Order: sequence, then C-alpha cells, then structure tokens
Amino acid sequence: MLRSLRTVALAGAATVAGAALALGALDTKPAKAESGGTLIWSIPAAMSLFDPPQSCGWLTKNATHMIFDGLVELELGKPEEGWATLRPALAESWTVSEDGRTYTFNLRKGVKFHDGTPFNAEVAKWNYDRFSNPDAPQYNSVANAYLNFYARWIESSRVVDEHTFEIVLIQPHYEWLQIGQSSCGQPEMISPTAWEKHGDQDIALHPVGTGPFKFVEREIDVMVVLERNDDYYGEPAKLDYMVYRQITDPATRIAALRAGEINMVTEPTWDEIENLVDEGFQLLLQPNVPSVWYAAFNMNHPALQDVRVRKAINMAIDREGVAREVLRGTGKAEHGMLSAGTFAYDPDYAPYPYDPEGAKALLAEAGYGDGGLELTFEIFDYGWNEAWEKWMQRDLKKVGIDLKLEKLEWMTYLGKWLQGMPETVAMNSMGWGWSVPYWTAHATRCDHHPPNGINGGWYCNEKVDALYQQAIQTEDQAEATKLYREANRIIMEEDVAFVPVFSYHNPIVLAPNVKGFVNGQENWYDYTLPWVEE
Amino acid sequence: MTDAPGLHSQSVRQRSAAELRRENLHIMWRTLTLAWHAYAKDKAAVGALVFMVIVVLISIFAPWISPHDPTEAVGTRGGLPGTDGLLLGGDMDGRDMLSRLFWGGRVSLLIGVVPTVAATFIAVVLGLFAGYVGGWLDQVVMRILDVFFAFPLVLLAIVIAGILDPGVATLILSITVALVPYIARLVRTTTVSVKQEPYIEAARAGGATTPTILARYVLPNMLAPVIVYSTTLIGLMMVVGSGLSFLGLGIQPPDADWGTMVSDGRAVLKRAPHATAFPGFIIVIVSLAFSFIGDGLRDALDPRARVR
Amino acid sequence: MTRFIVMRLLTIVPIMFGVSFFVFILAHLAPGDVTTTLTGPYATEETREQIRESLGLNEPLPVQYGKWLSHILQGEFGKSIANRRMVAELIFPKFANSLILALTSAALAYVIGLFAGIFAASRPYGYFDRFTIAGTLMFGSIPPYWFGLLLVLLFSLTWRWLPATGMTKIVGGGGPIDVILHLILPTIAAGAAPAAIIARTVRATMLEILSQNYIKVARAKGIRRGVILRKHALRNALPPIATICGLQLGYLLGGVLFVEVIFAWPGIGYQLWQAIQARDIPTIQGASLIIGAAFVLVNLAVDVFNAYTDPKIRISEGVRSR
Amino acid sequence: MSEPILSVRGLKTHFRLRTGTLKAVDGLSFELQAGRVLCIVGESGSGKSVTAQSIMRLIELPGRIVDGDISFRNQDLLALTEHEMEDLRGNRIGMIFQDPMTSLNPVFTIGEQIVETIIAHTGASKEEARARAVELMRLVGIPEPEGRLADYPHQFSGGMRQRVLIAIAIACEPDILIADEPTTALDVTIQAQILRLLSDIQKKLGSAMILITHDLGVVSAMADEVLVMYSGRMVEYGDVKTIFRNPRHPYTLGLLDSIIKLDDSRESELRSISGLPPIPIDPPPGCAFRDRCVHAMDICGQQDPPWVETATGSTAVCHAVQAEEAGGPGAGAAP
Repeated sequence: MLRSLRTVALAGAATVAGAALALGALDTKPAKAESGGTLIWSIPAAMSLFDPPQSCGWLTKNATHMIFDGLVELELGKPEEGWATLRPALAESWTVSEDGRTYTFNLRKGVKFHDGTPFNAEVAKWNYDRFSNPDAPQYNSVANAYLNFYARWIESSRVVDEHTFEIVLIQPHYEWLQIGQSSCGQPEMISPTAWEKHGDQDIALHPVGTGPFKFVEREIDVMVVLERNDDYYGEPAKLDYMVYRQITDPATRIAALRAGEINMVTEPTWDEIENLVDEGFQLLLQPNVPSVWYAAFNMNHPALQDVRVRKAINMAIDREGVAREVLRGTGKAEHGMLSAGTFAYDPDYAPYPYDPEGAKALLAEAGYGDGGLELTFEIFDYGWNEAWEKWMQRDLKKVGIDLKLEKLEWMTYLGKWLQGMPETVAMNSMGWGWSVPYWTAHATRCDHHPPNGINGGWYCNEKVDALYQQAIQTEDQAEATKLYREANRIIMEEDVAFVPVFSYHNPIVLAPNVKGFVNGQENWYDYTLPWVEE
Repeated sequence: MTDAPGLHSQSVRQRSAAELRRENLHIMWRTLTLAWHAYAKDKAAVGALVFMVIVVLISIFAPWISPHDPTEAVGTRGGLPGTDGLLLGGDMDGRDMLSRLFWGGRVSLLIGVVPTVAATFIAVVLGLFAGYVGGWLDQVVMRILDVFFAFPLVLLAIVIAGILDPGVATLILSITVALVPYIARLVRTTTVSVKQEPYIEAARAGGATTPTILARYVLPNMLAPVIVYSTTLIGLMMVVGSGLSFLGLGIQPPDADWGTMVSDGRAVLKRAPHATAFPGFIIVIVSLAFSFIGDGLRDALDPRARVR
Repeated sequence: MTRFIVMRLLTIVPIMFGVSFFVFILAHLAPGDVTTTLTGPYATEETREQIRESLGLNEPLPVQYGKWLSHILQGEFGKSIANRRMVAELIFPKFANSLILALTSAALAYVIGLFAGIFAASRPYGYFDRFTIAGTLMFGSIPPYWFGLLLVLLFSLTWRWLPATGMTKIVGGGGPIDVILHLILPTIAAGAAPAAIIARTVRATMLEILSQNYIKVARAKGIRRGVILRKHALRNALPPIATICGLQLGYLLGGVLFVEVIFAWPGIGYQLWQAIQARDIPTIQGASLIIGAAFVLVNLAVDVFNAYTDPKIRISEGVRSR
Repeated sequence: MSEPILSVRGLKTHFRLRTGTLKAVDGLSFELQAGRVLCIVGESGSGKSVTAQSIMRLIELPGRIVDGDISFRNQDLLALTEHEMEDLRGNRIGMIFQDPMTSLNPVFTIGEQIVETIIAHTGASKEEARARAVELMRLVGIPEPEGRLADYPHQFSGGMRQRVLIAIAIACEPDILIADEPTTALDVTIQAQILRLLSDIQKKLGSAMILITHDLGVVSAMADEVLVMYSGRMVEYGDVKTIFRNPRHPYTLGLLDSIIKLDDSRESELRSISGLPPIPIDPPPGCAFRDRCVHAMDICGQQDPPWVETATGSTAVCHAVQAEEAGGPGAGAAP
C-alpha cells in the first residue's frame, strides 16, 4: 500500500520511467460523515522502538498506544476534567483487594490482534512475564529496565481463567495501575504469535497489537503510517490514516503546515501561534498537563549547600514573567513539583513570588552580597531556543548570580543527566512528570541516586520518602493529597531541592479542516477522535 | 621587479648566517613596504580595510558602546526598527538588535578569523613539505588529507564538542580541522608548480639549502594565492560556525554571533524580518570586505600583478 | 594510462581504510552512551552492562574494529542499535534520495557556475563580471538554513507554486512528476553555494589561463575569440574545474545536512545526523562510510579524468618518442 | 622610397592600473618598408613588446591603445572590427613570441596547432592543411615532420618548439613577421640557428620583419632600420648604419658603449648606464632618461624632449641633441 507508494517514488525518480503508478492507490473516500481523512502530524524528533515495553518517550507513545492496548488506558477525551483517569481497555473492569495488593482484571472477550490471533489471560500473563518474570523464556531485561518503576512492585501474576488475570503486588499501592500509563516503558500487549515469528529483536519492526490503528509502515527518521483498524473492539477510529512525519526544524514544520503538507503541529513558538491563529488555524491548549519544567539543584555543589542560596534563586526567578513573556499564554508559572495533571496538585501553591530584593538579602546573608557567585547550569538543546533558561539567566544576573548555561546536545545531555551532577555543575534542567503524583518520588527518593535512579541532584530526606510510602498506601485520594502536598512543601520550602518554573500547556495547532481533535491531559493524544474533512 | 630572485643565488652561498638573516629581514621589510604601497593604491581594498578596522573596533569596544545589555530584553519582542527607541529594533526576545550586532561581531570575527588563520598555518606547513619534498611523504600526507575530505564534518564536530566543553573554542577547533585539507591541497598544488620554476632550480644549483629555498623562494611565491583563498574563506566560516551552533554544538546562550542571530531570527521571519536581515546583511558585507582585502593583498603580494 | 588508473585505484585502499578507521574511532569516542536510550532512565548499571556486553561494546576497541571491518568487507553493515533495522536497508535508500538531490543540485551548480564563470572571465572587470563576483560572494555567505526558508516562504507559502517539504506528497503522491516538483526548491538551496564556488573557481582559472602565453599566441594566429575561449582556454581549465566540480559533488553527496533538515528531505546526511544523535554506532559507521566512499570515488573519477585530459600523463607510456 | 607597408604614427598604449596609468608606449612613430627588417631595441619594460602587441591589436584590458594610428597597406588597423583583425592576424601579419616553452598549448598536438591556423585563414581542408603543415615543419627544420604531427609540445625541446612557432607564424606567408625576442629563452647555440632560420625565411618570403631584441649584436647582424626605445618612448630611430656609426641620443650611446667596450677592450672609459629605468606610471613631464643622463639640463625635467631630425639622417628625441644640432652650448654627446 503506502509502502509500495514510497518505493515507487524512489524508483520513479531515479529512473524516470515508471509513470503515475503511484497515484490513486491511496484514494481516500470523499468525506461524507464525520469521519475519514488523513491526519499528518509533524513530529520533531525520531520515535523509539515500536515494542511497548522497550519503548520510551512521549513521541513514541503517540503511535504505540494507538497500535497497542494495555489492560487499562488513560481517558484522554475529556479535557474538561482536571486530570486524566483510567478507563477500561483490554480489561473490561478490575478490582483491587481490601489490602490493596491484589488486582484482578476481567478481560474483554473476543478481542483479536491485528494478525488475527486472540487475546486472553494467557496472552496477558505472557506479556507481563516478558518484563517482570526473569524465568520466563520471553523475558527481556531491557523491557524490565524500562518498566522497572512498574514491575518492581509486582510480586506475581497468574491466569485465573481464560478471561481473568490477576496481579499481586509486594505492598499496597493505589497508584500502581496508573503509573503504568507512563510513556517510558509501556505495559501494553503485543501478539505472542508475532513475537514467535519475528523474534525478540525484530518484533519492534513488526508491531502487532490490538489497538484502533494498524501499523502500515515506518520509514526510519522519515515517517510512520498507521491505518484504521476496522475490527477494533471499541469505538473505531474516524481517521483513515494517521501519519507521523518527522520534521526536525521548527520553522520547517510551520512552513509545511502553511503549505498544507501536514495538518498538525505541536510546540510552535508563541509568535507562530499568534500568526497561525490569525490565519485561521485552530489552537488547542491543555492546562492540566502532568509535567513540570524545572531545574534540579545539585545538593553536592559547594555553593548550593547553603539553603539560603537555593531559596534566593527560587525567589529571584520571575515565573510569571516566563509565563507571560516566554510562553505567552501557552503555559503557567509553577512553584512546586506536583503537576497540574495529577490529583494532588494545588493551583494556589506559590511560596516563591518574584522577590529579587528578598533574594539579594538572602544572598547577602549567605555571603554573596557583592555577587561573585558563578553557577553552571546544564541544559539540553531543545526546540524553543532555551528561552526559559535564558530567562533564568537574566533574572539571576539581577541578583548578582552569574549563571553559565551549558547547552548540550540531547544524547550527551541524557548521558550526563543519568549519571547525576558532578560537584562542578550547579543545576540541570528537565521537564517531566506522570499523571500520578508519585512521580516526584523518582526525582527525590534517597534510594534513587544514580546509577539507581534519576535523582541526579543527590537530594535525600527520609521524612519525604516516608511520606511517599504512606501516600501510595492510602486509598483515599483526599488523604493521599495531603501527604503529597506535605512532601512537596518539605522539598520546596524546607530543603529547596528544585526550581520548578512552569508547566507547558502543550499548544497544538491544527489545520482548519481537522475536526474533533481533543488535546487531552497528557503529552500524547487519542487519535480515534479526530477526522479530517477533505 | 620581474627579475627572478634566483639571480641572487650566486652570492647567497658566500654569506654568513647572520648576514643572511639580516639580508632576509631587509628583503622582507622592503617587500612589506612595497606591498603596503601597492595595497594603499587600491581604493576598494583600503576602503574594505578601513571598514573592517571599524568593525573590529566596534567588536572590541562593544561593552562600552552598546546602548543596551545584549542579553537584556529592553523592547517588544520582534519590535521593528525604531520601536522602543531601538535603532535597529528588537530580536525575538526583545533584546536590542544593535547591541547584539555589536557583541555578535566578537564571536563572529573570532570564529571566522581564528580557524582560518590556524588552518592556513597548519596547511602551509603540511602542503609545503608534501609538495616540495614530494614522493612518499607527499603521498602519505595527501592521502591522509583525502581521508579528512571524505569525512562528515558533523561527526567530527560532535565528537570534539563532546570531548571538550561546547562553546566557541570547540567551534573554532572543529572548523580548523575541517578547513586544513582544503587549504593544504591548494598549498601543495601551488608548491608543486612553484617548485618547477627555473629560479628554484637556479637557487638549488647555487647551493641554497632546502630550508632557505622553502623560506625564501617557495613560500613567498606560494603565499599570495593561499592568502587570497584564506581571506575569502573567512566569511564562509562565519556561516559554517553558525551552522554548527544551529545544530546545538557551538555558541552558548545568551551569547550570539551573527550567524546564530540569523538562525534564531527564522522563528519570527514573518513578523520581524529585520531580525534575520540585519545580521545576514552584515555577514555578506563583511565577507565582501574580506574578499576586497584579499584582492588587494593579492595585488600587493604578487609582483606580477603589481607591475604588469 | 591504464597503469595510472590501476595505481590510483590502489590508493583507494589505504584511503578507505583510513576513513573506516577514523569513522570507527570517532563513533566510539562520541560522548553519551547508546545504552541510555536502549535501557531507559530506570535501568540498573547491571542491565546497561549486559546490553553493552550483548552489543560487543565491551570488547577492546581494536577487536571491535577488526570485527566490524571484516563484516564490512563481507558487505555486512550490521543492524541499527536504535531501531533494529539492517543498516544497509536503512542507509541505501537514504543515500539514493541524497543522490537524486545531489545530482540535480550539482547539475544546477555546474551549469550556473560554468556559464557565469566563463562569461565573467571572458569580459573581466565588466559589468557581468562584477555582478558575478558579488553574486558568488552573496550566495557563498548566505546561511543555507535561512536561504532555504526564504525560498519556501516565497515559492511555497506566498505564491504556492511548489511544495515546501519532503520528497513526495504524503497522500496520493509519489510519481516522478511529484518528486521533481519537490526537488526544485531543495535543489536551488543546495546548489546555490556550490554554484557560487564553482563560478568563482572557473572565473579565476579562466583568467589565469587567458593570461597564458599560448592564448596570446592563439590570438596572434588569428583564431576567433570565441574559439579561443571554448577550445584553447576551456580545455586547459578542465582539470581545476573538474577538481572543484568533483569536490562539490562529493560534498553534495555527503548529504547537505541543512538543506535536508530545512526541506525534510530524507537523505543520508540527515540520517547520519539522527544516528549520531541516537549514538547508533552501526548506523553512524555505515552512513559515514558510504559518504566517504562516495567522496573517494568522485575524487577518483576526477583524477582519472584529469589524467586522461593531460597529455603528459596520457602519453607517459607507450608513445614516448625520440 | 616606396609606400611603407606599415606605418605607425603617434602610438600611445596605456594601462590603467589601480596604482595609476602605466604609459607603456607613449608616442611612437615609425615606418616599415616591404622586405626590410626593423629592429626595436631597449631594456626590459621599455615598451617593445607592447608596441608589437599594439600592432597586432593584442592589447587587453586594462591596457588600451589610447591614441595614434597604425596603417597596414593603407588600411587603418585601429578602425577594423575585431573579426577583420582576426582575419589579418596570423595571415597577413605573423608573430613569434619570446618564450617557446609556454607559447604552445600543452593539450593540443603540434599538428593541430599548425593546422588550426591554416584552416582558419585559407579554408583549406584538413588533409590539405596537414600536408601544408608537414611542408612548413620541414621548412623550419624539424626532422621527420610527418611523425611528429601527433606529438604534444612537452615532447619537443625549446628550440624545436620555437621552430614550430615560426612555422605557425609563417603558415600563411605573411607580409609582416613580428618576432618578439625570439631567442631570449633559448640556448646560445640554438639562438644562432633560429636567427638564421628567421633571416632565411624572411628573405625567402620577402616579408617585412619587426625584430624586437635587446641584443645589439643581433641588431647589427639583422637590421635595416633601428628604433631605440626607453621607458615607453622612442629615443632614436634611423638607418642601422647611421645609428651604429653615429648614435646621437645619450641613451643609444650608452647602449652601444656597453658592447663596443667588449669589442675594443678599451678599459680606460667605462661608461655604463647607472641606475634603473623608471616605471612609466603617471610619469612627470620631461625626459624619462634625465635621471641617468650625463647631459641632463633643467629643461629636461620641464618639457618633453623634441623630435630632432639630425644631420646624420636619424631622428633623436632629446633636448641635448636639439641644442647640439642648433650649435648651442651643452652639446657634448658626440665623441
């Protein structure tokens, strides 16, 4: 199909022989009802593997969660709700035992993979064993590594009957199921038959799931094409095709959108948004995104050992200014590490109003009254020209701190980031989060220091760890919320381990003829909802 | 002027080293004076030189003459020239274009000039020996350069940028490495052709040693085209450098060079075309100036061009 | 002549060996570790170590190099670490895409460069010459990522004549005509700088040759100006022109990264850049090697061409007379 | 005397350089009779070659013939179109250059370079032209010419190349042969051969010849008339015997002294010309030779020297000669 088209394109151009063979093969039917069409989204970078437990990243999840299903999934079609909640997927329903340790899933009947093989409890267990049971033949240590945050809680799993699957955790954990809705490591179901056929390595090239879209082709670093799965068990997708086209350059993406070569763009700059909206393009924002952009302090940095310095830095940042000038309505100032996409979020939490004078006073107390404090801030090369980091640099300069930005290319950065900061580096930057508040624990727990986790700032407070431990065992979300907020308060006000700066409202710009698109409370979207009028 | 230096070779042999050195110095001085006189008569070249001196001065004194802090937003984002009292308007972050252009010159000139000069120096040494000695050495050097020719610059730049800290120094180093093969090849070709000139043979027959021949006959005759070529490369390198910054390997924010300013300005191309136009224009003008200077230098250094 | 070609072919061996060596060293020296993307943020050092082991990344570099080289010699490029594709499968189509763009850009650059250069040299210091000099300087110093965008702004967005990105239309595209339409703007963007460089070189070479004695002799013989230009001068200018043209083609074949990025052209340069970003060593090595090989082959062709056109080399064996 | 075949009047060829105007030839007049040999003598840079090239109209920008006229068989060469001039070059006027090593196009065969000229001017077929080329090569003394047609210049020695160039210049039996220092770059033994060849051919064809040289020995052997140039200007012009016996201009005198001295081995009077000739870029008014002239007077630095028809029959351009001819003071140039 599309694959053949692309091949013809090459051969045709090279030989200028085979004429218009290509045309007509992809003859999309004229849109009558509210369905059909091809949505083409320009993705800014390469996607990872199409093998859910081995894949990582928001971008990749955008495609994989359309091809594959998990037992449950996030409800991303209700943007009006504060945060995304779970809804049934391959499990029609589930129950959690009294002690909070046993999860029982009633699986949907009659579900078939795209290759025609059935889905059942055996398949579910096979998939869970692949990333959590080292004794299983299909066990994959990389999958286990990715899903470590999820699999580490699993004690055992078993097939109760053909349509009932049960998982027992090592301790009560009420956020566990939703933790699985992360993008880096996805507990979604692949077809064991396809796995047998292609092998553990090459299965990533032949993704076979149960999802609303089927995999058509993937041209590495160029594009990914999915087509609607008409045999989908749920509400079928409206689009005929979903295309993810890789366009790295932000200016090129906008040009392609204007030229009508794509119809969806994410992360445009404010300037482009204003122009595009003027030109009739649609803008969708999502204020409840489960991630915060922050700078992490290196608690081992000599100058930052003094909490007054850390506090002063937090006070010196004009977060509202970032929201107003850098984000221009596409984001919001944040003062804590709990994100707006989680139930524990407190929208009124703002302990650090912009106070450069206060910051100066604190710095003077700490012995930096005349400036002379030079800090290195490692940042990564990202689409928006490091705008907010530059803003921090400017704000800190006003209170006498010379912030040196060290911009690194992403892979170099990631490598350094995962190793944790050496004493020479004062801060590094990241934007991350989950739709559950437990995520913060990953960046703060004492036992998550590198290489055993991502707590690269070497923060440690056992009191905070205890609060998290208590929170995940609390079924009542109101109670848990209190615990999380307390942990957050300690992190931010007593220990001051981070500089949360803002949350990004994931602006999406769509061509006028894209209908029904929902900008859900995540960094990936539900592509079964939109259609494109042609 | 047209008589070949080889005619002097008879007497060269009999001088003492000190005398020779003195004489060499004298010849060099005389050549320089003559060259300057020739250069000074070329109006375009002098104009370009004056312009570049001004640019360099502006760059050096940027901290004192810039009306605003180049990293500070002082106006509307993408404000057109004249708005907010900014002569050349604001960039996409609302920073003063004029001040940024002043400051940008520092980095731009640095990454334009330093790698070119460094690479020219290395290339002259390599190419001169390869071309003059010839044979086996020539083959080895040229084949190694071939390897570098065939090599993706980006990979090199990333590795250098990764091993060292990213920044201007890294940028300069990677561009230098990338430039050497191009200049070395020219040096080598020129050397080979100069080597065949009769006056070299005469000098050798007159008993001049290899270093003397290289320093006194080959080098001066080979330098003119190399200098001209290198001068025209400077503008190009300012662009290449900005390209590496574009890939995230070069200049660290909030610093900027002109090339990076062009690159950054793309984001507001429609609303604030001046944000790319001004730095782009400067790059073109500066390369033009360097090219004029190169032409003037060729005329000044090449005796044939001077009198013909 | 045959001897020359054979000798020249033999020099390819050490060059390619050198290229492969440097490619290998640099790919392994690059900071950052493929296991960070392969295993994710929560992986233990053990898992990473295991992965490195399974990929053979723990062996001493000379051993790795030897293995890699012997595979390459058997035509085995290996498998991409980042996406599991066979590297050959991944890079050859991309190289073909780059080849298409490189050839059209080179053709454009050659035509413009040669004509502008020759014409400028035929009337030195005239208006056209000055115009050419200014033009070459301008196109030589316009940042390509800006120039490309400008072209898109004008031809795709303002006038809507040509597509802005990609190699084919995503929906219902892919025929030769579609590809040609998509080729136009990238070709201009990629060809502009080489055209300027070639024009400059051709002009300088032609001026140099036109000042040669044998040209004066030809004029004194009463040969028409045009004939002198076309026959006597151009024929002698061929070697340097061929050299610069070859160099530019080699550069274009390496994938003009910026043009490929700006126009989302799926070429080898962009592929290499992505592979570098992912620290996908087999792909980096494969792509670099193919780029290097293309460069070396073009250079070889130029050298053979120049040898063939140089009677001193062509006649060096056989006829050597009296 | 009959009508001159070539007459040059007030020729000025200037080069506009960035550094100023180089007056390479600045006011030159002479006549050439059919079958006669005119030698133009002078130091390097005195404008001899530029004169030759001006006659051929080979001067290129930034050089330009700014004034004067050149008439060839009553035809104003400066008024001809470039095409008409091209038809004349190599056809009615042939030229030989000084450096045979660089005067042949390295990438074409010897045969091609001779044949090309013949075809361009006679419209002969390839075969005819080839036959003619062989004949010419034999004429200029190249052994086994048939076999060497397909050879390339680098397979020829310097002397042989000069012979080829002579063959090219005389291919169409020109009325005028201009030889610009044809032997300077050659070995001494070869020089004599080439000069003899030129002389033989000139006589055989009955062409007129302009021979440019700085070698007074050559002049005395070959010339009918002599024209001495200095710094772009004519200093003395006349019959070879007159000038050699009775040089009037101080510069001619100096030139002749330097060879006569060798002949006479008279060591008492070492009169060589000291100093270097000036480069005539925007020259000041007055005589260009005055700085090196033993007879220099105030007027020499103020006014251009006048043309003086001397009593001996030559023309000299000199204030001192004028004074002398007029019998005034300051005369003392003659021995």
